[in-house]
Amino acid sequence: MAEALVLDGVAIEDTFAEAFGMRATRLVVTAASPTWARHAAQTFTGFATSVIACGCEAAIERELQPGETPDGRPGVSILLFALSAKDLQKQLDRRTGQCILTCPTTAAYGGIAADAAKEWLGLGRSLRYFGDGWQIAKRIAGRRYWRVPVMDGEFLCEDTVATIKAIGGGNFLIVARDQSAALAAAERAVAAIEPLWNVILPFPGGVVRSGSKVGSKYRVLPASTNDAYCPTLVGLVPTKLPPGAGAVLELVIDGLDADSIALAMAEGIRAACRDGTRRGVLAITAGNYGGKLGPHHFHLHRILGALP
Amino acid sequence: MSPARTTTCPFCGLLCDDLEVDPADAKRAPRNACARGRDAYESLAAVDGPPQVAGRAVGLDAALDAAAALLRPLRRPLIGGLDVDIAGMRAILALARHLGAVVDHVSAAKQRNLRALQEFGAITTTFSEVRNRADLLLLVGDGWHRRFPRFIERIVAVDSDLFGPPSRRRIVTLNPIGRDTKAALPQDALHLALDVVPEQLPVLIGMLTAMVDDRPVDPRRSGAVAPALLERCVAWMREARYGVVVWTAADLEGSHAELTVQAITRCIRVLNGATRFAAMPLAGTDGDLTANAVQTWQSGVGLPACYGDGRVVADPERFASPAVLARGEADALIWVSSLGQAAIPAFDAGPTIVFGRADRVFDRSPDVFVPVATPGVDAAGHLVRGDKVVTLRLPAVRASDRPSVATALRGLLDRLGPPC
Amino acid sequence: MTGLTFELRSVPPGIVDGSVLQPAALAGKSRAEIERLPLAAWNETLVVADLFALKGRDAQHVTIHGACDRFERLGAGLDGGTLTVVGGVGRYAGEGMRRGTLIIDGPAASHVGAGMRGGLIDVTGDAGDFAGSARPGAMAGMAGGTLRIRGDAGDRAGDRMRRGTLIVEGAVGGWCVSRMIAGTALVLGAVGPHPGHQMRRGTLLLDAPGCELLPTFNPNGRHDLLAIRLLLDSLAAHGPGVADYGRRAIGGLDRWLGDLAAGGQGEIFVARS
Amino acid sequence: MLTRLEGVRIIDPAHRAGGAVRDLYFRDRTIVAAPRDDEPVDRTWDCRGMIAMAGAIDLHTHIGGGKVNLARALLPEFAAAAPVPATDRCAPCTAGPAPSALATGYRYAAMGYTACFEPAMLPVNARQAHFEMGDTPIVDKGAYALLGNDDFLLRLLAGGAERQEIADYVGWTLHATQAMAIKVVNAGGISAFKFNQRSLDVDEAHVHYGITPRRVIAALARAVHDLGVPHPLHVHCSNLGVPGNVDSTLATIEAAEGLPIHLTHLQFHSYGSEGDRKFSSAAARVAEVVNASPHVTVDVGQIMFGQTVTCSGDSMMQHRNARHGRPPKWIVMDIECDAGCGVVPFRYRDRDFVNALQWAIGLELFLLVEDPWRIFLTTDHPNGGPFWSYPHLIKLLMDRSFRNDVLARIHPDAAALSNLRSITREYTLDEIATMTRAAPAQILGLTDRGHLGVGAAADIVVYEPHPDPEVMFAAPRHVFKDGVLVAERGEIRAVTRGSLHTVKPDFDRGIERKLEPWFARYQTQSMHSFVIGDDEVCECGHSARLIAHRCVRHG
Repeated sequence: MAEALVLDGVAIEDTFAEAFGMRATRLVVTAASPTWARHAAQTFTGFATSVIACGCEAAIERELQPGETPDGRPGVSILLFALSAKDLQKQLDRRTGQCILTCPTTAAYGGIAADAAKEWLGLGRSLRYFGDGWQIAKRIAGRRYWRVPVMDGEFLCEDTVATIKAIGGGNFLIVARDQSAALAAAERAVAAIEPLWNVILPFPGGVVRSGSKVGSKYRVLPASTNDAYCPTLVGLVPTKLPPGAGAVLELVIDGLDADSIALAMAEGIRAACRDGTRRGVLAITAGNYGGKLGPHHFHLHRILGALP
Repeated sequence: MSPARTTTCPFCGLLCDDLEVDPADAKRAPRNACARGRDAYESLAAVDGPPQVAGRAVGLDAALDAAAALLRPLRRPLIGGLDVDIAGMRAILALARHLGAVVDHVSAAKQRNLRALQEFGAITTTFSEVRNRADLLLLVGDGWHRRFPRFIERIVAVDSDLFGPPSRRRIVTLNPIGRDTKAALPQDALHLALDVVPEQLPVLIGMLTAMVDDRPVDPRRSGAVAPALLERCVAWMREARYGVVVWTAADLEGSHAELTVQAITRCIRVLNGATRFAAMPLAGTDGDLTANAVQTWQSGVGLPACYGDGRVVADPERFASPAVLARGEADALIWVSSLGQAAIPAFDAGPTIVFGRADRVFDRSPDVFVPVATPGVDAAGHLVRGDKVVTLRLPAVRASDRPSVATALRGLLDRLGPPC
Repeated sequence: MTGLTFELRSVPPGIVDGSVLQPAALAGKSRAEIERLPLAAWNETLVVADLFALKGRDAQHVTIHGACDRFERLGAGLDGGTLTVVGGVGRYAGEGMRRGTLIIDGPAASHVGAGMRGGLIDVTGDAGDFAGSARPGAMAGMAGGTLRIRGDAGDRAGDRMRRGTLIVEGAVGGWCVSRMIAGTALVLGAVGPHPGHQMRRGTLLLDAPGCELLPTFNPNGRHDLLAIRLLLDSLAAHGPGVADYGRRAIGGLDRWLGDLAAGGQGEIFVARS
Repeated sequence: MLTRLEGVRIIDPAHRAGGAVRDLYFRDRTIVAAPRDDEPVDRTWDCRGMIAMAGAIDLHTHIGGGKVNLARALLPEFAAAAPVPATDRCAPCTAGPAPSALATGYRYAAMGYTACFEPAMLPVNARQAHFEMGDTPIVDKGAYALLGNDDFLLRLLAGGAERQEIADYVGWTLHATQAMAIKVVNAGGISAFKFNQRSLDVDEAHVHYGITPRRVIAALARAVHDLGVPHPLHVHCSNLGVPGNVDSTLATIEAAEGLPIHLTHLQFHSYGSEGDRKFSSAAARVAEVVNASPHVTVDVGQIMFGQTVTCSGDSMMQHRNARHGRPPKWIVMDIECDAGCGVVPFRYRDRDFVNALQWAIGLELFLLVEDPWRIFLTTDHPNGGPFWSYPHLIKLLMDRSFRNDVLARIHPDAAALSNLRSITREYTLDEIATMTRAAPAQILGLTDRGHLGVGAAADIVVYEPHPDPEVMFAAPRHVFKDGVLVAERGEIRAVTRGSLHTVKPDFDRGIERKLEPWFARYQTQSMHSFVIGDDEVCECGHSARLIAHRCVRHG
């Protein structure tokens, strides 16, 4: 039996978040103003909460200052995750083509260092055909770009972007007295994770309420509601909720590497637990499937123990 | 040797083979020769000088002995001229291999056609195709008339009915301003004159190319040529069933004229997308095509080339004779020239040995001069015609003691002994 | 360890192929071996010791003092390290080089950087014709790397250029970037006639307001294109002239498209004064 | 001088001497019977353990003439990269994709080839071809004159000329050009291209003359047969390189109406149009017809991976295929109301689907055509690859596991579409000797070549057996040309001049009454200028020997 861990009065369960391998890339989108970069990025990352139905998971990683982008303009960095390089390529083509190429003043660059590259995906390589033969390839400072004539001038994007091996499905669950307490804690966690590099929270506002279990009584569904954590099913099913728990919310974290996910989970959990007793946070736990789903296990005690 | 009744003129790339030798007087210029040919035949008939060593008359053996003695210790001879027949060129290359010499033909102009061929390609045609098939001719410059006096008479002003009743040829002249060539054209041809400042020729070719390729250029920006004339020319080019562009490389302006040749070829490529068009880069005079052809088939590379150190290396800049001489690199100049009269470059760094046309005159006597037979006059020979495809045998028109280039150089080679 | 230095003792009687005098060919060789290395000439093969005195050891840093235009192909095929030539060089310096740095402290004859694929050539003096072009007969010129000429360049700079960057800080002669296939050329001085003749693709940046362009180039208006900004930013390290051009390009350059006689997908930018 | 090759294993399919070990004798330039015991032998070569074959014969190799020289001129960058330095016997030269005449002679001889035939000599370019062949050392030469796109013949046919008159014209052409045989290239198509017709199938009418390629082929095959020219009409079919051209090829066989016909570089004419890429192998279909048609002989025109250059008289197809060429520079010529030519460099790549399948199709033909007396080893040099790749090609034919190793490296889709892997045939040494010696000599009418019988020319190659046939065939131990030791282990020992082979069929000189005004009216040289005499052709070849072969007239 492991030692009990309590943070600001909140019990941290001795369990682990179970995550799985993914392929990821980072895209840097710039535009004439932060607003237009954001428009492009938000559209690009829309409907990208879960690979199950969206084909990928994507979100804005950070907004970038002019000094941080390849072309010195304001921008946004986006992380895009999928289960394979092929899936990633498909989503990249569609989303860049529909959401960045279309958006005024934008340009798109790869954001993964070449030396970290596992594999290269086409970016401009397929988009260039929009130029109908008038597209121009250009090598600048060792990188190859495509210049596609569009109605506001030229759409500039890199020929290829690097992909790396990454991890999806880092998570933790906030068990709280009631819905408002759970939401407030989740918001604190999101705010703590937002400035971090290498991770994204793909769900709306960074939070998911529809935690799931594997399987369903309906044969067509692969997953269904996580009944053990549903407060409205207490008494009908075997519950995992402690007494007094009225709501649970989950944060799902995709990251480029295990350390970044661990750091994000730790920062998020600490923020959720801050002043937890008073704010009605009861416990922190994490979702796993007994180690069957993925090779990456983030043990809550170990993560938090590693960080004073 | 009994003189032939008809003969072939060696003095320009047309190699007209309809010349008739007067059986009573072989020293008279043959009938049908143009003015240029006549002058050469008569000039050659008027002289009969022996070989010379340092300006003094000697026998052939003595001259060859002297040449061999001069050459034996030297390492870097330049063999220039090269306006000779095939057998002569074969002998020159044997000598070059023996001496480790640089070889270069006197005419540098044909490099322009060759460079364009090597860097872009070519779509070309030959004399009989032009004669029977061409319904449109674009004549660039005036070299076709000045350098090839019977070009119009023998190839253009012929009403061929080979492919049905002859139609009136359309002819566009792209003349240097101020040089009217209309008088040289066939009387019944439909003529369009695009006069152009020579430096602007590549610009004009580019404009025509863009127009036949349907690119949105503005013909008013092409300078001196009126837009309506340009548009007419483009219409003619598109309507042609078989168009031919004729030029002489030596007359193209500027030091990068191979770009103009490439521009013309590009235009012809575009036109062949829809109709048939071809180039006729007139050449062949002074054995330029002959020398390069023999060098190319024997060695696999063109002229100018260096046979030093048991290798053959071609380099149009490094081994161009003016460059070699300007650097003072050569230690002997061997000038071999049985067809033309181009000036022999001044050379002071070593002996000058000339195997030249018998009627050559010198300001300063070379160390050795061996008058050689001119192929097609004093001896039989073979030359490549100006359209590159046809090689003709040129019979001798009269008996002569002059050795052919091949004979003379073989004599020299025999005297040189094994290579050092 | 001091760099390996060749000091010219006697001028060769004619053109010599100097391509052996570079790091890869010299590495690991004793001084005696280097002195016996052959230098191909017209009808004889000289050896290094016939012409040069040697000093130093480190073959990664080779310096040739007193070279002249009789030495051709210096640094040809250079694949790393540094070769510095003090004095002029003959034709084809740096031909086909892939990596490393070739510094020519003096003038270069024609065809410097012909067919180069990578690395940097820095010519402090003037260059002859066909800088960054190809050998006669070969199809593609310079295909990568950077060729910087601080003086003037002759005719046909960048002829058939396929990739890479050519910077001429002085003037260029006629037919600049003729038949260019792709790549970037920047000329800070005056430009001779017919720039861009038969250019198929690629970018030529000029600082010659009012220069005359071929009628087969069509005006395209004034543009401030992101790609050009990125390009000029990436070149700014090549000296104040280039950096200044980059600053002046902000707000737009006049753009011309052509050569329409050759497909017309090349671009010439001209900075306003 | 009497020479003995002692104890050599004789591979001589013409005499069914498959492997007997004995002494082989030749006196001066001729193979002789074993001498009487008292007759002194001047020189004995110890050849025990070695193999003797007749000198090899390449019956289709572009070694001389305008288009080859254009190809040389076109590619200086490759020639510069392939220097052949001088030796104490050989002059310096180069061997790029279109090698120099000198390198051609040296390399053929060093490889044990003693006769090479230029298959596409344009009549108006014949002098140049003879000069180039004359500068090709050591090996014997001969050339096939190109007809079938010349306006004189097309006009004769369109005017319904008599069979006799056509034969006279063909006979006159053979004499006037000093040729060995007649070849037709894309019958009528080269001419049609000059009229802006872009393709011409076997039964399609020429836009001006209204006649079909079938007519041209039938008339020429008949004329060649009537004149008794030993080599049958040498045919380069219509639609070279076009997917689906197998139908044209089979129609061409039919067009010969049962008369002998030789189909050249058949690989380029055995394409189907099936599959996703609309390009497939039709080798099996072609081979089946060839196997069933004893009047047909073929050579393959195998492609070899690497850079080469194609030189062809077929200007129509070369213009059409030029866009696939690498490097992207090419030449097309219309020539003298006589013929045409096209020169397009190609870089065949094993990872390219089309090239890989072309490679497989060539090998399929080699392995599916059953009779080695009717199929010849060629790469259509240099069009499919250089002739010096023959040893490699022989290994592909003789060694199935090697073949399958290469097959595993080519474009996988092409490998999957070919049935090459399932073909188990391996050529025997005897079959290789047949297809490279005995059979080409027979089909060319060279009675004293291609075999080692008494009376044959002493063109003899002695090989050291080696488990790797590529090694064995690349550099034979001794090569004797007309009795002179010209090469040993790949090194040239003596530079001799080979002979020129021609045919001199009988014909009615009356045809000149039509030809003379034709030249005067339409050509830019006179008939007199056109004709190459016997003395002159020897002069082209530096006084080389002229061997004129007899023709027994049929018609």
